[in-house]
Amino acid sequence: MSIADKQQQVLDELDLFQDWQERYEYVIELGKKLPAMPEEQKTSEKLIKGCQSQVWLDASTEDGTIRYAADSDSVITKGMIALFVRVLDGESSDDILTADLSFIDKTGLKEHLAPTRANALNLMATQMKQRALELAQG
Amino acid sequence: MSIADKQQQVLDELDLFQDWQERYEYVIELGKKLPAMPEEQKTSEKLIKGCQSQVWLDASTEDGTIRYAADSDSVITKGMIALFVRVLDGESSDDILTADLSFIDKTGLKEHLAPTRANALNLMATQMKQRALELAQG
Amino acid sequence: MSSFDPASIRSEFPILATEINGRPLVYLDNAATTQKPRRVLEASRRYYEELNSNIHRGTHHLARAATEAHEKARETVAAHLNASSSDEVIFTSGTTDGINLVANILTASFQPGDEILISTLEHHSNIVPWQMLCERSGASLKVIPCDDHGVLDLDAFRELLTERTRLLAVTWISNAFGTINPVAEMIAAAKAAGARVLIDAAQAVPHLPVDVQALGADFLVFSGHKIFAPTGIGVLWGRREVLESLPPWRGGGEMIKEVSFEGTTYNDLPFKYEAGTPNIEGAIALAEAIDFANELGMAAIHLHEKRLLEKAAEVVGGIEGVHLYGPSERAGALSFAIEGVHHYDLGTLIDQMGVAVRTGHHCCQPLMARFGITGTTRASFAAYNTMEDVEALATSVEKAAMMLR
Amino acid sequence: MSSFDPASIRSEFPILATEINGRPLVYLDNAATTQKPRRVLEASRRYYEELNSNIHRGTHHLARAATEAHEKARETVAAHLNASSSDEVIFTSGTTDGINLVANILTASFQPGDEILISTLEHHSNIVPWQMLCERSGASLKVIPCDDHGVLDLDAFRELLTERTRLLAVTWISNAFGTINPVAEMIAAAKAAGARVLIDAAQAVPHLPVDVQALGADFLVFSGHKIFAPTGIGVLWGRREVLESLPPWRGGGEMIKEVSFEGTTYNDLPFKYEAGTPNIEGAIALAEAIDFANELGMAAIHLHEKRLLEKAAEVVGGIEGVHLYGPSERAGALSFAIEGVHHYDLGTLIDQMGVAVRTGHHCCQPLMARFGITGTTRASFAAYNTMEDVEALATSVEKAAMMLR
Ligand SMILES: Cc1ncc(COP(=O)(O)O)c(C=O)c1O
Ligand SMILES: Cc1ncc(COP(=O)(O)O)c(C=O)c1O
Repeated sequence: MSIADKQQQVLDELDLFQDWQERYEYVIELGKKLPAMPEEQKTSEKLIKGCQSQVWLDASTEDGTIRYAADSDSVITKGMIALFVRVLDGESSDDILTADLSFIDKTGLKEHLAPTRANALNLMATQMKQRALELAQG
Repeated sequence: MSIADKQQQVLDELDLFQDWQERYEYVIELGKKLPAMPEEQKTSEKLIKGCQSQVWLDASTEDGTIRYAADSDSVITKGMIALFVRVLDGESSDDILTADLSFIDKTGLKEHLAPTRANALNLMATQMKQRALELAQG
Repeated sequence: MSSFDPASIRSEFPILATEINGRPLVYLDNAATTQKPRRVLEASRRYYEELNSNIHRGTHHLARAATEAHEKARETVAAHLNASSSDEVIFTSGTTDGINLVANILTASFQPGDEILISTLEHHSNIVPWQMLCERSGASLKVIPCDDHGVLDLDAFRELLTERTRLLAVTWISNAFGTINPVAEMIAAAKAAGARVLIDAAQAVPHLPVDVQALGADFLVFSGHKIFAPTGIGVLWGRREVLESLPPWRGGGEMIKEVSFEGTTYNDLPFKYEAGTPNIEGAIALAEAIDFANELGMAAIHLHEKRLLEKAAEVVGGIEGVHLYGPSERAGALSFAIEGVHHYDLGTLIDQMGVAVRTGHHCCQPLMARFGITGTTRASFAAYNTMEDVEALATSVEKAAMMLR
Repeated sequence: MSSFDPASIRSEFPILATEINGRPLVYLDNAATTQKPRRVLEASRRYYEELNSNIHRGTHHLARAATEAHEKARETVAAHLNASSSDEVIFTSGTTDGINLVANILTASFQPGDEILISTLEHHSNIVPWQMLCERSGASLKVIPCDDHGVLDLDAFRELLTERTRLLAVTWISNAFGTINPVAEMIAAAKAAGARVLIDAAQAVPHLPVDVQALGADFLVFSGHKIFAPTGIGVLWGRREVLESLPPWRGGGEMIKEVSFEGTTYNDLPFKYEAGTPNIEGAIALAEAIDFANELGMAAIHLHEKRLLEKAAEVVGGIEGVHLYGPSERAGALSFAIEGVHHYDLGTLIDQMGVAVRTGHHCCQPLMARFGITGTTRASFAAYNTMEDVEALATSVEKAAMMLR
């Protein structure tokens, strides 16, 4: 499935929900399901500092694709990251770098977020591309 | 005539005027009539510094009474001082020190004055009493 | 006290009738800023529709009227603080501005070896200006620790207070935990030790009656926006002899007597510390807000809020996994955490239910570090809050916690 | 331009319909402060009725909305000044605050022998902070003289500008005489000489289009209250690289990244220079005022005021004994004196006729000293003034002069 297809899948799933509560429950669920990073991997280089929550992001190459691991002390933040990870994990760096990540705007989740959180999401998208670029340039 | 009588006289005269213009013309007239102090007497000790205009005040004793001389670069200010001088000049220091100088409030002039000016009038009254006290104490 | 009716108080605050995310707003972020009653908004507006002019130096009618209104506002503040003269009331743009003013004019009084005593409970605004003063002067900062309830350790305070202590700068009420510090006692000890004292009353003025003469400090600062007034206006009260002995800070219009290129002489108090066109509207609106608070009665406000806080501690404290910070006697704010739940997530979800609280470090990172946490969830109260607000808080927190765990 | 209709503009300013001493108000004290249009008052009110919350660190709906409105206001200001980024826009409490901010953060860059160049035309707010900086650092102040028309002597400027000149701080438009200084030329010369430049645009922003990128200065300051906005809000625009290289000034909330008792790291621009709760309402109202001015058009405002000034110079200048100060090309203000008449008396009498002007030194004592006077009478104009205002001015001045002579 292409990145665009996976994005559409996320949007379709979110569309099933009637209200903010169900959407948030879905995101929280995603957050809980995303495997925690081992404490020793949560180093300061991997830390992306938000205003109120912390995010650790790791990326590596595997068979020519980029594999992401991520964690956060906030489960909602982690759920949001999980959306990105689901969409980008296992794709080629080329596809990741050219992906349009504005799909997150269409989830309707952003409206419910503090601007600090919305910014954090943008930062996250940028960082994921950045790490893919670094790995691609080796 | 007592100080109180002279005050009443001033109030009666001002009562003749219908509007602000006539009152101001009266005050301006008083200002113009009050003899100017010779330049060499306008020393810094005699200066009372207002916000926008300068006042020089001199006091001396003559036959047991206090004689005042005063000047200002503003003719309206000078006219106001002239009201005080007319009321207090030639009176004994005792009478001056006990005089109620709030008559100026009844002239209706104060309402037309900037607060800086109203303050200057209060300052003036205080200063005239102060100089009388100094002279009385020798 | 029976006349203290939150429902009728609420009706004076237009914003409290709005809906957030389809739910009626439950505003519990008053320690950050309070809402404004209609009469304060109207006082601002009336000022601009009837009086507006630049003040102090004008000859014309509006300049006179605006000057009188501005100086009358100063007297209202002075009376509210029981200052011995309105000359001791300096208008600032807020608490932070006031503390920086004091930290700057005190700089020349400090030298290496001198100490400034603050506490673990301080807001960043009562920490950073002193750190900067220490950098400029070589003085050093000492910190009064607190116990596990967020209560200052007074024994440690007495040990830290030495002849090297030149200044005690301490908050009256902690914005993070609601702790009420024993400032009267601390001021007396500091004065006896020869130190000057600044009280950060940002959270005290909105919640308690204040009497600067009874307190005996040298400086006391607060912000208008935390007591029903607009943003951009605050007050530094300073003891006359102290302010008269210190140099000016900001230079410019108003604060001078005479300017020439050869030298400049400064104006008397309070103008010496008010450079430039002041926030005239802000001062007038602050006076209106103070009148409003006084009509409710500071003691009545305090009592009402105390009841809300006690109830909140009971119902929120009863939720599974909730840990309450601060002592049981609080003013203004209740801070808490829920095991396994990030405060940011909690705040996000209860906002969806219309409940506005603050989450995070509350500008008190050192205090958070002391407790080994990154933040708390803080509900903070004002005269217009009700027992229903407390219940809405508890219900929303309980529901959010269930979703998050 | 034909759409520029003072009568309809007036109708947006409630205060202009009031009567003073039984006469319709003729407000000609705009250089001191301008009146506020209804939409600015409504923007303030709407903020408090719909959005009010403390900003930047909040998770809840109002905090989000208030933050967005505040940052949008910053963008409006940035666009108005053609700043390359809204990060270069620092909100202050006014021009005086902005100049003091710059004078403080520059202190460490100065040492004995360094020179600061200002001009005879400066307002006290652009003199005293530099005198204080000189006292702190041992630098010295040099003053560009002006000729008998109140026009800066550019030859003298070029001579005074040396490799010792570290800063040129000059007003764009003189608030006392209305002189328009050739700032573009002066900035270019100063930058070529390696000096930094601060432009006091307190009187320029209300009367001219401003493009900070075209100007090329390092700092530019102005006050909201002189361009239809409330008191208590102003702007410091600063070039990014310069602001980034300088230390912070006020310490406290907002301006920090992390605080611990061991050390504190500061936030990025613009927050680095905005300590404490900002004047949120003020910023939003300033943006509304700027939108208002832009809808009228800065060029159209300038042209309209120019016509009023020319007419005023003609009719007031034609009164017996009147001496006009300043060059024939003016912006904003017309200053004059009448032989044998004290400006204070003149101001007092024309106020009785409803005409509000400012009298005295206009916070420019050194300029007054240069002309050997204690003050002038100054009529100053805004978009809502009309030719009838100019005639009322002339009639009242003539009448007052007759009474006083
Ligand atoms: C040229 C100039 N500079 C500075 C100021 C000071 O502005 P504010 O009083 O708003 O700080 C003024 C206002 O009077 C001014 O006209
Ligand atoms: C205890 C305390 N001190 C200082 C401040 C800073 O006040 P402001 O942001 O109004 O300057 C606050 C407000 O958050 C506070 O609660």
